[in-house]
Amino acid sequence: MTRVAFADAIDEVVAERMASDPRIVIFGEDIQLIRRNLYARFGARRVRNAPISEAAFLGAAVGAAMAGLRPVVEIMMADFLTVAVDALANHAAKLETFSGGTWRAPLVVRVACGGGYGDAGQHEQSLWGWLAHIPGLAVVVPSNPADAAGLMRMALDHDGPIIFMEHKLLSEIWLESLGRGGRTTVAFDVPAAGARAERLPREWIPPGTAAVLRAGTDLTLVSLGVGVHRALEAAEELERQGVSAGVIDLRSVSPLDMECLREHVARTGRVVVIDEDYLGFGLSGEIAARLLESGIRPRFARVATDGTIPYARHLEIEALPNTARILDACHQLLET
Amino acid sequence: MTRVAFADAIDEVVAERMASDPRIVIFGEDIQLIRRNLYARFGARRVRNAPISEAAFLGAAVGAAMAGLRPVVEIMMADFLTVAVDALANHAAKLETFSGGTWRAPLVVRVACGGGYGDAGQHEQSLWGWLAHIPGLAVVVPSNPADAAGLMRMALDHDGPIIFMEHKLLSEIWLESLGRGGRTTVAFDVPAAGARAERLPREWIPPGTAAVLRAGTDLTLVSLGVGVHRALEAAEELERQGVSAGVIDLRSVSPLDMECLREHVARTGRVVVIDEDYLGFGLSGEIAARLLESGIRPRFARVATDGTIPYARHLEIEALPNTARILDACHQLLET
Amino acid sequence: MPADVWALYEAMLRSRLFETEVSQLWGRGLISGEMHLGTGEEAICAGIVSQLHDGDALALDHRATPALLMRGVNPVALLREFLGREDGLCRGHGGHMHLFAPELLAASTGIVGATGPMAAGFALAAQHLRPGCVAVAFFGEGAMNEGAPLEALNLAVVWRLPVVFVCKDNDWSITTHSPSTTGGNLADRARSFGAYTVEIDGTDVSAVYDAAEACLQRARAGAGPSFILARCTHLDGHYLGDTLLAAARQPMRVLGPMALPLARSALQLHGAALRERLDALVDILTRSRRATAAIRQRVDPLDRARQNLLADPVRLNSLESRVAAETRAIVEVALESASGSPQP
Amino acid sequence: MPADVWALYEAMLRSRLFETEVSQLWGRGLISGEMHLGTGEEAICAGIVSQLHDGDALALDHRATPALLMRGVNPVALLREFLGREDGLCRGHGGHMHLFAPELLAASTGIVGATGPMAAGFALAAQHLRPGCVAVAFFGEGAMNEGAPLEALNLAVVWRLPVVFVCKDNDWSITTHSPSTTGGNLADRARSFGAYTVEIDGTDVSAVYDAAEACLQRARAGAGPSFILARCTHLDGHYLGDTLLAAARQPMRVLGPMALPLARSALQLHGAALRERLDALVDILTRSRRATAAIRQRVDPLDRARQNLLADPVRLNSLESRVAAETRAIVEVALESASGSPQP
Ligand SMILES: Cc1ncc(C[n+]2csc(CCOP(=O)(O)OP(=O)(O)O)c2C)c(N)n1
Ligand SMILES: Cc1ncc(C[n+]2csc(CCOP(=O)(O)OP(=O)(O)O)c2C)c(N)n1
Ligand SMILES: [Mg+2]
Ligand SMILES: [Mg+2]
Repeated sequence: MTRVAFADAIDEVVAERMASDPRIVIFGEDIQLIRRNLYARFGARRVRNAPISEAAFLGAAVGAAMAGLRPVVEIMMADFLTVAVDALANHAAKLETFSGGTWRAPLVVRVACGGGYGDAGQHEQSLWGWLAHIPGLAVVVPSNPADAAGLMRMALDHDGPIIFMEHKLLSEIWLESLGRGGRTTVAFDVPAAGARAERLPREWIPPGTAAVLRAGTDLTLVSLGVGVHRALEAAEELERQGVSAGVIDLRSVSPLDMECLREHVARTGRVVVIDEDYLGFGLSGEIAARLLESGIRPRFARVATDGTIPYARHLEIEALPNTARILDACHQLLET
Repeated sequence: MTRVAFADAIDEVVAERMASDPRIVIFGEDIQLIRRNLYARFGARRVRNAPISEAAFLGAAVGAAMAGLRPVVEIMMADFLTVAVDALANHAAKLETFSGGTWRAPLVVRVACGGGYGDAGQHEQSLWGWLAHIPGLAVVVPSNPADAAGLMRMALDHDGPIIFMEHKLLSEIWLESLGRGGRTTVAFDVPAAGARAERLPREWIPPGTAAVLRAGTDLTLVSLGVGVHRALEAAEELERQGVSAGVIDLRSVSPLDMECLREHVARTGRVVVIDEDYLGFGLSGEIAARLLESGIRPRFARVATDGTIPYARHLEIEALPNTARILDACHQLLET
Repeated sequence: MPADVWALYEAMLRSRLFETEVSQLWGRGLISGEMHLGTGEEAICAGIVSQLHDGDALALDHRATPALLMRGVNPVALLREFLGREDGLCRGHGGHMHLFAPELLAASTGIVGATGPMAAGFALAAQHLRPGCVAVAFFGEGAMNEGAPLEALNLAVVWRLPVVFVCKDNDWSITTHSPSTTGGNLADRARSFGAYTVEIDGTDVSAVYDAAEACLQRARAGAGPSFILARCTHLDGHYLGDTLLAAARQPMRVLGPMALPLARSALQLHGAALRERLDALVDILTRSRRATAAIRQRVDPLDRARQNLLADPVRLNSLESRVAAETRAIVEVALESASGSPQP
Repeated sequence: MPADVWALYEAMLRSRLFETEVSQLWGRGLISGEMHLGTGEEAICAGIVSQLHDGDALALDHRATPALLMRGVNPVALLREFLGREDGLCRGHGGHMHLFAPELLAASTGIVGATGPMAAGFALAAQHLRPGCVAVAFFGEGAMNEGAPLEALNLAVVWRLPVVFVCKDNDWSITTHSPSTTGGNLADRARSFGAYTVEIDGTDVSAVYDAAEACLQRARAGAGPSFILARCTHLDGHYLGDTLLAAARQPMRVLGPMALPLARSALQLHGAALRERLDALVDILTRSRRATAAIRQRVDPLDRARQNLLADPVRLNSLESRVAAETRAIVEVALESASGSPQP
């Protein structure tokens, strides 16, 4: 049996749902070639090429969702959301409250995110914490094809706006076009278990449910997306060093599965958040605050992207959370 | 002696600096009437009316700053930054890193923010945590005219992009035009000490320095902007109840004065963050994380805006941090 | 179908009287925040909205009241929304800039320019789910300098969306004379994107009706988007309490307190050349006059529509008293306290 | 001043040979990420950039290399930047989409459309600090559907900014044929904002030079912004490794692996009507041919410029060998390891 690639896993779920639900329409720049398999099956009306006008077509996606469609709108990269975020932050996110609960915009925003292939900081941002700051937006970040399928299933049933983020190191079509470009002379640290899967589950993943990938008694590593694989690597190394580290894959940034986090962190008393989004005023802080709020006062460290992501590969590797940095953080935490 | 109003305090600093520094240019929508005193002195070339094109003129401000000007660009309200944030997030903020440290954009973005006058959630957002998430942006939020002057002095010397946020309850010109509109039939909870000051200091406020407004031994209230005044009210009430609560006015969101916070929280062991920006993935979380990182593991609570700000005054008052909510949080914290 | 001038006038009058009440309630402090009325825009709204069908959608800006009333939103619920009541249209959560009537596919926004993309989205949904239905976007001439409506025009053209973009051009955006911030002219601008474009006098409800009829027909027939540039005047200025208006009406009261700081600032040592300072002062002092000149010389769309009805004074009189009475009743009912509805 | 065709050709050749080397290095894996070349745009860049003075500014898009070289950026530093070295133009932090030469007031960005506002800002600074100086924005025709350049056009007109907007129209944006996503035509669009607008063949360096001369002169004289629509072809496609190009060159290798999933998907039970599926399939299979047809029928701006120089083969030959040698030397030096410079 062939193994299923990350983006194909998502496309399959989308196709399956498009087949039964005529309300699902897809659009985005270059989408007819990027999602060519969907295009070949569903045609130009339901897989629409958009002009380079993110503000217009993301805004239109919100309007379309309000008027009965279920758009899956693609913004090529999270970085480009900056030119269109009004549609999400001031419109999609606020509709339910402003309308007194009478109107919602069921909208999936599919976005490539993340770095690790040398494209620099205007093309490698993650921004999930930035998006989750806005009340009313759901944000999910799968770390493997099975979860990607399960989360897309959930997203297509979600009754409000949800951002579905696809890490470029996991999504072959993006990595190929942006990083490799047909070359055999470049290498990327692609987590094999993240990029391909043996088979896909038929279930959805309920909103805000993390996955416990590894139990651990000494400390808890919390991450999402590619960071999960770096965390797993670190945990294996720690095991060799006699330290038992658990690994939690958040999968969903908003809502956050605090129950899961509390349970594990309460046990280990030590937590390291590994976040490819920016360090400050984001996900890692939120986890700290919620733990403290629930009376858990752990030893805490975080490994995140601190500053603009630089271009050169050796600088980029240092800027993004990597296994060495995670191990450092763990060791420091274990000493205290 | 007449008391100086919040916005006038800022305008005076701007005027003083414009007089000696021809590089300072101001622009924004309706600016010639909003800052009419500056317009009457500096004319239409240096106080420019902008079209309703935030993306263009904020982007132009970044370019102008790169090419030698020191623009003070006004975006009417923080809420409207969503249509123009690319200029800040992908350009101004990243210039220094991307250019290898050789180029900077010294740019002040002056923005009205905050609620409490019944204009609802597309006009009353604070978003300082959202902005501070982006590395490379400085964000300041004065709580009174003296600090407003001191922070504007600093901002005009700052060598990168800095967002200067002006709370509408403190800034008479905004409150009058958006909330009162000439009416005597409406009332707002305007903190007197925030709206007017006896006199203005001539000093600047160094970047990232908080002000300790009240010492306290039982717990520490941390806030900024109008929240500071709510915190002070709460602290006074707590004092009557026999609880000694300190109040710290952050003044700057990015950089954050962690030294000050650490010192105080280490002593009290209890901290309540009062934040008019959204609860999740923002300032309050960041404070939690940084305290934990430095080994302080306090009892922690936060009073912030949770959800889209609703229109009706009674709902709005509940949504924004108010003194009753702060007291509740403090009491709960004191019980643990 | 020829315009039913009686029905149009009634719709306009209903809106005018309703907004007059809103103005009173706002003045009494029962409505909070800003209040942007659509007084002066009624002909534009009536000429277009009266031709909408079930399944058509409306994207409205910060002056949404007239269009919503004409579309059939419950006026009591609307007014209660302004009053911030639990039994308001949006349970008090939206207020006058964020009004939502899902069953009518009508939504408003306070973000200038955002109605362009929103209507494009409504139109996309119509294309898929309700063939023959259309979407209409309303916005001001100032909004046409935002990227969003410009991008939306293009999107609508290339996707051939059934949408009518309606630009209500009152020449002013808050205190700015829009021609001073607008390059070229807006009809050319819309046309350059390939949208079918008409320019009309927005105070003439029949002219609006006819233009809209053509545009709506095109849209319903699948011929794509159009753009209506309709000129009008905002009789109550930008919003209630508008300083420019107040300054023109009571110059001493409004300009008086401004004078001293202005003069003091204008006379400071370092600054622009004298000429520039004088220009600025003159501009500040006269801008309110310029802004209100239009209002003084206004053509009130209601007066204009009424002219055509004077031939039947009995019918006119009865219509007017009926609408007035109904409006009073609406206000009375709206102000009644409802159980479980906290009073403002 | 008439164009110095020799100097222009030299600048174009220098850029072409440099980018040819870049292409090699990228292929060898020494340059990471995407790589958008400006091959095919050289006449547009040379015709304009050659007329810039000290104090003029440049806002460049994702194809910044030719313009920067022509403006006088150190080519060794530039190449080292691509190599990600500490001694690169931006100390390895920017890479090819984020190139900054502050002393030349030249900056590039990877955000499509962002050069419009940036150049407007540069021009504003020129107005205040360097009268007579100008700013130039480069962007593609696809970018003209973004709000940013449209808003910037308007801003530049109403502020009468000394800026020249240069739209390099290659008819394609990545895999999209731009006319399919663009309403109206772009010259009309720019004109409608009130910008002085010229349309030219961007492969003819003399035509570009003349058009730019007029536009730059207007800007320097305070007559405001202009817009140049210059048609061209990207000889290396959208970026290195462009699938459309590869598919046209090696259809079996590229389309082969796509065929099975495509066919499988197109044959699934539920979906569009057969006709629509066929249209989509044909579109997918032929789009690369359509995209590359332009390249095959290309007018290479270098060939074209060279035609005019053939009359003096000795001078031409010596120029070409000199530039080739200098380029080789640049690459050699750039590849030398520098102390403290980690090798990629
Ligand atoms: C994105 C954004 N920028 C600015 C504002 C503030 N604002 C509200 S109304 C207005 C003027 C709009 O002028 P116009 O489009 O002509 O509409 P009018 O008010 O004249 O009907 C402005 C600038 C806003 N609400 N949203
Ligand atoms: C805001 C934004 N949206 C999308 C992209 C992705 N993107 C990069 S280049 C490009 C095509 C640009 O086409 P065009 O403007 O014609 O320039 P060309 O590449 O043809 O020179 C796109 C869509 C981007 N970088 N920025
Ligand atoms: Mg207007
Ligand atoms: Mg192009």
